[in-house]
Amino acid sequence: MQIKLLPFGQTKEILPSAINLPEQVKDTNGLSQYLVDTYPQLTRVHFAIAVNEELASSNTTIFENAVVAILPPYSGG
Amino acid sequence: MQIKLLPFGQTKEILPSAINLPEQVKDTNGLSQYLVDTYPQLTRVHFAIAVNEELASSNTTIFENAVVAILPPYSGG
Amino acid sequence: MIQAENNYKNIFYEGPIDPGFIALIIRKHQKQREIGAHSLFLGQVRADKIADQVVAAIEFSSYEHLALKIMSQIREEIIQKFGLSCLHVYHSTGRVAAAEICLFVFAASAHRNAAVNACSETVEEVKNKLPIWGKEWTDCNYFRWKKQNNPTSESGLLMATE
Amino acid sequence: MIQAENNYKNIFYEGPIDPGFIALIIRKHQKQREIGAHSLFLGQVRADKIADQVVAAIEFSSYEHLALKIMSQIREEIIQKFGLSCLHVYHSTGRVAAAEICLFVFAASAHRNAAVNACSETVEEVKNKLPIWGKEWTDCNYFRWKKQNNPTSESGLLMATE
Repeated sequence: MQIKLLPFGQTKEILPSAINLPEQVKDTNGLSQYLVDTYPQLTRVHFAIAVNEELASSNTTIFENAVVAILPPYSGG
Repeated sequence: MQIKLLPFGQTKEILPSAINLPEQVKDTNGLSQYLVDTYPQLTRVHFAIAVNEELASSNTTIFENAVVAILPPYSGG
Repeated sequence: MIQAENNYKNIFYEGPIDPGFIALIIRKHQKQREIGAHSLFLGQVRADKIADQVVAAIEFSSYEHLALKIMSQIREEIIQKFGLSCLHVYHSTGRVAAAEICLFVFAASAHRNAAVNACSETVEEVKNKLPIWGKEWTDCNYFRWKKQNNPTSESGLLMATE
Repeated sequence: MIQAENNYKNIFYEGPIDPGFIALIIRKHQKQREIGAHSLFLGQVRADKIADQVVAAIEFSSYEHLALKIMSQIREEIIQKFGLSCLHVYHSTGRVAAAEICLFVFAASAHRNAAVNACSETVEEVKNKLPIWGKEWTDCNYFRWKKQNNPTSESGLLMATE
């Protein structure tokens, strides 16, 4: 499944902007695990996920062509 | 005894700027009483007194030529 | 505390406080690299209702020299208590129309909480401890002496005689 | 809540926030006669020490569209909770040098407490809920990703590779 990946902050230095997910990845929990396995530098970073501009506060299904943002801890202000 | 009177706020509309006090007035308590007796409009106004730029938090002696300020409740800001 | 009388920092500003002056004060702190937070308070004259009239302006007067002396003490205490980089206070004298600014407090510190709490406490002190008086003029040229929390119901309006 | 995407009020300001812009925002409220108090907060980039270097600038980036959407909700909630006349928020994007302003929050209300508390709460929400990231650059051109409460002892500096 192809998704658009929007990595922010320090995750932008680790992740690509589009990704082809293996079939078994169907939700945000699966995506987190897949990303950490594939990009070990991500292990050191806490991050939240937003799917199509909605923060995934619990495990959320990801559909084809979803826009998935990777959000490390905010530090504005 | 001659003193310089500095009335502020609404007391400026009631009191003169110099006053010749009778001999028995020797302190701020005496002055308050004298002013209220002499200028009855003052009865409606709460006021504090400063002698030579020091707020009289308790009864304070007044000497000849003192600068005595009459301070109704503050309303700055 | 021995201090020459004319050493007290002036806080009085003739008429309404101009936003350009506020910008100037902010800009002056743009070289201080240890500052992380500014907290500003602006008091604006409100067109409160008094009976069937509204406040058109407030005319401020003050026992200026005593006010500067008291403000100087407040300033030292608050700078020390909150560890501020800067604390500035400006209060209008004379006439300030509704919707114009009559009080400007500026606190700067390395950290947010210090700046915010110092600014609030300074506003409180200015209102409670400085010998400043406001005469509220209505649109019909009546007046009443402002109280710190003037109930809008109570009129007490007087005709102008001066 | 149905709202066209491009209806979100913009909060982003390219580079450091100019004091003249702050004056402009203040001046815009000089016609609102029901306002009695403005509370302003300005966040300024602090030259914090990191090991033996100092922060020379912060480079801000954001998930802008999501930030505007979240800010729009925060704004509505706070305006309603405190009964504000106005609430404005501006946050820098891009590079802001030490001693320059990167955050400007402005709350206006009839009464002081509402303005002051609303301003503080908004600053808190902006820091905690908006997807904005700061990259701290030192005077030696090293960087680290800002944390909300970066301990100055912990270095974690990286060499610039971009």
